[in-house]
Amino acid sequence: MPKDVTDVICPFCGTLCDDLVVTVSDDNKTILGVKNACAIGAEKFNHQRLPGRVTRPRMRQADGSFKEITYDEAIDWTAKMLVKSRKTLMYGWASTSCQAMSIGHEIAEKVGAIVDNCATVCHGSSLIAIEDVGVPSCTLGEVKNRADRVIFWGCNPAHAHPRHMSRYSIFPRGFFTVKGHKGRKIYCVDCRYTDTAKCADEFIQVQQGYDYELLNAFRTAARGEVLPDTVGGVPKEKIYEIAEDLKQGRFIIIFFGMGLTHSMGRNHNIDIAINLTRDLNDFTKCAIMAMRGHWNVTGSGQVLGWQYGFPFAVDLSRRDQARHQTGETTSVDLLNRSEVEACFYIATDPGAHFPVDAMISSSKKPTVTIDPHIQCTTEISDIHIPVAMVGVEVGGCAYRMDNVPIETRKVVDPPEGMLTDEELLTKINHRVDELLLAGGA
Amino acid sequence: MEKKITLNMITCRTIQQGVGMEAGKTSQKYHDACTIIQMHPDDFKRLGVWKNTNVKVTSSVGSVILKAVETREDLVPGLAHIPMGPWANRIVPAYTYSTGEPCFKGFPVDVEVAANAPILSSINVLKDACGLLRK
Amino acid sequence: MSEYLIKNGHVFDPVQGIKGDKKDIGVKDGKIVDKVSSSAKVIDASGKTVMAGALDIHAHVAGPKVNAGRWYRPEDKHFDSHKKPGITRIEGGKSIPTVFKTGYEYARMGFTFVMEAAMPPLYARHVHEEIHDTPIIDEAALPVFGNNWFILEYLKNQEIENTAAYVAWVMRQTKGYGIKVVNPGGTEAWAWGLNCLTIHDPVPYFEITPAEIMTGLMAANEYLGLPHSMHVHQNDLGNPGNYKVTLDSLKLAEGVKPNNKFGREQVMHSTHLQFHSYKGENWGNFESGAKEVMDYVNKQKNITIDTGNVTLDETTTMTADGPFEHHLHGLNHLKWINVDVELETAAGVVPYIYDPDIKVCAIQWAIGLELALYAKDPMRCFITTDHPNAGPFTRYPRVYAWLMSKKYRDERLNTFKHADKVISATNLSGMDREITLYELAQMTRAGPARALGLMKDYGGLKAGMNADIAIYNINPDKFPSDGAAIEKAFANVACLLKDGKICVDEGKIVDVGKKHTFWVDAKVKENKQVKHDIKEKFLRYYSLTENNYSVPESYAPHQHIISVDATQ
Amino acid sequence: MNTVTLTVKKVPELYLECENVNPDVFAGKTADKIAKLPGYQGKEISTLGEYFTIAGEAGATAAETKIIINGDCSKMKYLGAKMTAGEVVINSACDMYTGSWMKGGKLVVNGDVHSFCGLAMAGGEFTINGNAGNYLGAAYRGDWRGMSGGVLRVKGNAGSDVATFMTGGEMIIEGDVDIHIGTHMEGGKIIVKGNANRRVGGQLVKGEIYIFGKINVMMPGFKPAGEVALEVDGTKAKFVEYLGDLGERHPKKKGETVYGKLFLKQ
Repeated sequence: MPKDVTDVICPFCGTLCDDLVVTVSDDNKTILGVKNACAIGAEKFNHQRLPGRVTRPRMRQADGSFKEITYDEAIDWTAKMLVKSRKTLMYGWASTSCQAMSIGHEIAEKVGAIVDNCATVCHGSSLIAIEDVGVPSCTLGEVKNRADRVIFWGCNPAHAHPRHMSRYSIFPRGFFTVKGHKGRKIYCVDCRYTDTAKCADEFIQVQQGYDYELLNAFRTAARGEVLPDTVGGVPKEKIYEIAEDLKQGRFIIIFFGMGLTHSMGRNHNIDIAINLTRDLNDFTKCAIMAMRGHWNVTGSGQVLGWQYGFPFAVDLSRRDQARHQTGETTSVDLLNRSEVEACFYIATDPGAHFPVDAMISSSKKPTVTIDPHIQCTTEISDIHIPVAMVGVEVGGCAYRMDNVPIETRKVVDPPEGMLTDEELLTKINHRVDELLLAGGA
Repeated sequence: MEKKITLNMITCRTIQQGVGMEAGKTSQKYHDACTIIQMHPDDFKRLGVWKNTNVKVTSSVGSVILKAVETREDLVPGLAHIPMGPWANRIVPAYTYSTGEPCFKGFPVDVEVAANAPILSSINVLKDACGLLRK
Repeated sequence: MSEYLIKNGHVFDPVQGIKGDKKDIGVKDGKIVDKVSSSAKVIDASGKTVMAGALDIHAHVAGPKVNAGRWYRPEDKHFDSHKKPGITRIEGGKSIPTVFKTGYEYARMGFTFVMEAAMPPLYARHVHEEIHDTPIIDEAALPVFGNNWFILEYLKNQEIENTAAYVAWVMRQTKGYGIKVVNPGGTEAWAWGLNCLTIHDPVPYFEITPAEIMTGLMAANEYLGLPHSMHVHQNDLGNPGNYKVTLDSLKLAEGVKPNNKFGREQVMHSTHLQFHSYKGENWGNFESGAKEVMDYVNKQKNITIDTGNVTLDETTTMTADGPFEHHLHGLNHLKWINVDVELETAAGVVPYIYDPDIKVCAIQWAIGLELALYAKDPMRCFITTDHPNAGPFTRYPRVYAWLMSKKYRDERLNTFKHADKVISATNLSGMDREITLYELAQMTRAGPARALGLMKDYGGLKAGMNADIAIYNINPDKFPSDGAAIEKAFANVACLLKDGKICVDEGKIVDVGKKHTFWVDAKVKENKQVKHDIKEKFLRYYSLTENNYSVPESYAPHQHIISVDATQ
Repeated sequence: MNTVTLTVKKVPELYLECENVNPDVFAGKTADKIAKLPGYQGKEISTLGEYFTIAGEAGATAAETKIIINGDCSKMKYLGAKMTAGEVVINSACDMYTGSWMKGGKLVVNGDVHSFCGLAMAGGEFTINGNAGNYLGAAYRGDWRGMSGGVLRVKGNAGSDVATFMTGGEMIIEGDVDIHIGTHMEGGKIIVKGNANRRVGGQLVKGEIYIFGKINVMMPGFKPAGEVALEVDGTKAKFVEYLGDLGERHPKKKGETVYGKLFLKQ
């Protein structure tokens, strides 16, 4: 008899929808159906049962082809690489559990590595801004229950967080928001008229790369000071009008995304958006939130935070101290400058998401990639170690974009004999211990 | 004379790219979702091509062959978009302004017609750049 | 398990009334015993001070706001993140240390139990993840209730039984220890950018007052018979003139009787009282209200307090008092974090520099010391820094030294830039009292253990109690006259035994022991109304499902559950 | 003053962390002792002697010590960082953190420097006779206390995020600067003799910025307040004065609001 697993947490984006229902076969091996998930989330579960999934580690050979090796061989190779390298990049972590990260950090501290997560090419800018000016924020339920002004700035949840608008930000009826969408005014600021913009009451088209100037103009308008005629293509009358309307709101929330973090000025775009949020709190209530993308990237920041005090790009390469400098200990900079001797990728795919020059640099170093599936990075790595899918084949803690942790659920068994991230990292850790005790590789 | 236009490039997630990614990096869904460059109709005119023609997109970093399509999410003339992925990253400048974030959005590219040039697969576009593609 | 005999130490144990007598302490199987076998290892404590492991009744050491404070302050640890000798991990952070440093540093100072003072229920899993990763020390966490919608709705109608049933449910879901109240009503008001500054200010929409919230939660606490009392951070924190609000709040305890099986005698614990004992109308004529407040505390026996001593450092303030942090940010313009938590609470974080050259900071410093020095019953007054709010917990040794040496604190007082103004705004210069080692053991061991309902196992050295023992390099017969020497001795135990294992040896971590997470399982009669309300609120207002709210067992693998039964 | 001369004999494969190369650490040490000071490449701890030939002897104190470095230092970090006195002359390009957290003395780099140089500089003289990277004289991440004193002069261009959170001191860039200069500045003086790209003085609270060349895009939070004739770093000229950032908070002094000032040369 197929059975339903309820309250399943979606393992795709930072929205961490936790109301999925997954139907699994009687033997716990096959996913038969997924309810309540968005198209992307559903696809993630579907991928579990695709034929041709790799279930054992593979090593790349001189001719570029891969041969199957045992987990023990892969673990030994990985441990030796880590012990030998003077400085290793251990990047990824966004699709694994906090429990697994913890073991990874223990390894990093022993072998002298830099631990960096996907924030580095995503909301790293936001984290820099928060380091500089803080962040007044809230949980997503607050938005649902209270927000009457919602601003999407440089983010496109219709594509990147498909259920965000229906669960939290536009449509739901909450305690003080009984009218749902009708009681909210939705603004969208973007350089494109996105599908999210189409859901907004008002779309403000900003010239690409002029967000900082426009946010500065909003702050200036909120203080009643003079403005030039247009800023970033937006007429000053519009800016004054919106600034005034925001002051009239009871609870304002600003959601922002890659449109700010990736554009000119990066962290400063968020920094000034946070400052606008701060200013609006002199008139009413206002919060701001990063639309964290990659599933548990927030969790990686949290675990690094409580263990080392930095949210990403944590340099443990000296082994006796933890340091952090965005621009130096961040993955792309380390690769651009060829500052590391080996690469260890887990639960992410830099090959698909890093600029090519960084990957050219990476491809010249010994590399191990740990990921459930074949992806771009695995194909240019020396070793690919497949593992169980976290949030599908094994549980573990993940943090939502508003930093709320949720223990995710296992819905099916992983393929026979396949290790989980936690099991694999524990074994690598032990092998590293043995090698260090024996005096190196 | 070959026509060439300069555009301001941004790379972003799309839902098709997300679905394709979860279907697998070697899947057709992923390939179809990411091997496109979305341009404004005016820019098609400037370039003098029909939609769904292959073009060569070149930045300070390198070039990539993609299919030019009309935008679904409206762009202004002069602004172009490629869904994130190894094809987009073939031309994204790695410079980070010391912030860790490369230039994923807002860099100049040249677009020229390359109707008959083939589009590489996800893995090959990366391998090619890394000198690992066996020809 | 090994046996130890701690020989010839000067023992200070308020539980047995031992005041520095030379006594041997036996340890077997993690407990203190009267007799050990001849194979027991001898620890020579001659010329040293022996006390039970210390307990911190109020510190912010784990959870979302602590961690936000950690990672948004890289500058707090850029040059201060090193590995020390021993079996340790890298230790980072000055004002908000990492979990590793937190565990090690508490142990190095002789602490074995720390209460995380504010756990937002929605974030309980995070709090427990951090507690799990904090080595050596036992910990528990207090869920916050003072602005929770269920509580506000039940107490509006004086439904104590429903309140208690809901509290019991939350404590089970979150593995919580007791009832914490932070700025009752004011934090809910803050969700609209407002505040409740007196105990009679109505909470927007909910039409209830802070006084009613506190009174109701005290009643629910005693209805359940919890080991700890209601633990309150009162309204109007940090503002000149607030001592009146403080007295109003404290008076709510009058006539309330403790009901529990743990030997707890108080019904209200009023925390970080330093921040609530301010006289004057503004920062210009700001002065100490410590005397007024302590005069009341001294005569009202069912109240305990902790001090919240300002340590004059650069630190990071953090509290569930959201509106206060906004206010503070408005004063110093330093980076501000705020998190409003749906249906439950809020939190704010702002760095702060307690600059000895600033008059207000120096007065705050004096007020904290005055509170402890005015305390007539050291079993009801506990020393804290409200870590990290008034200063990092790593400064406890310095606070002890100021309290134990008039010379040391006068040196500090008289060298302030505005010494004259500080002296005239406070009473400290006229206070001669020096806290004794025995009183210190009351204020840091036996007292907090009793107030937390842990006196069976913690806070003393009687046979049968936990073998949590701190040995300090202090000879009471030659008590250091130099404040710096007192500080040094309390900062580095000669030896710390935790559950009968040597964890710290001459300041060096040699064992991380086996830490326990404490929580309270309160049994109540089945309550359909509350069950229904919970279901309803999760369906309609929470952003996650009821089934994903609880803290899984695996988050607290070494849990110690205290059961209470309120079904009778 | 005693002089110690370091000559690079081996270029590091990765990057060498040279926090021990400054007059404060060298003070009172012979060449032999200096050679034994540690240098770091990731987890590998080696010695300065492995990378440099060391000649001469340091003075008794930092103030009496001069260090001259020859050879390729472009893969060396932290040169002259945290120095409080004395003199350092580097005849090469250097990597990150050169002269960062400098409190006093004189540091001259005859070449380019990478990012994060002169971070939170509090005193002394730091001259870069080449180009500088990003975050020159800025605050360390998260800190609201950037450059607070001393004089930092760059003969060439500088990158982005120059002088973020500056609170005091003087910075002169004789060439051009990239985006974000003087962001969150709350005191001190910046002089740019070339052009500035965009976002000059964003979130400026207090302090003065002088631009001799052009600004690509002016921040909307600045408003003109007339023309003034000034002498700036030896140049007499007319400047248009702007007040800003009007979107930012500003302190009050004697009831008057104190604005940040931007001067644009005519």
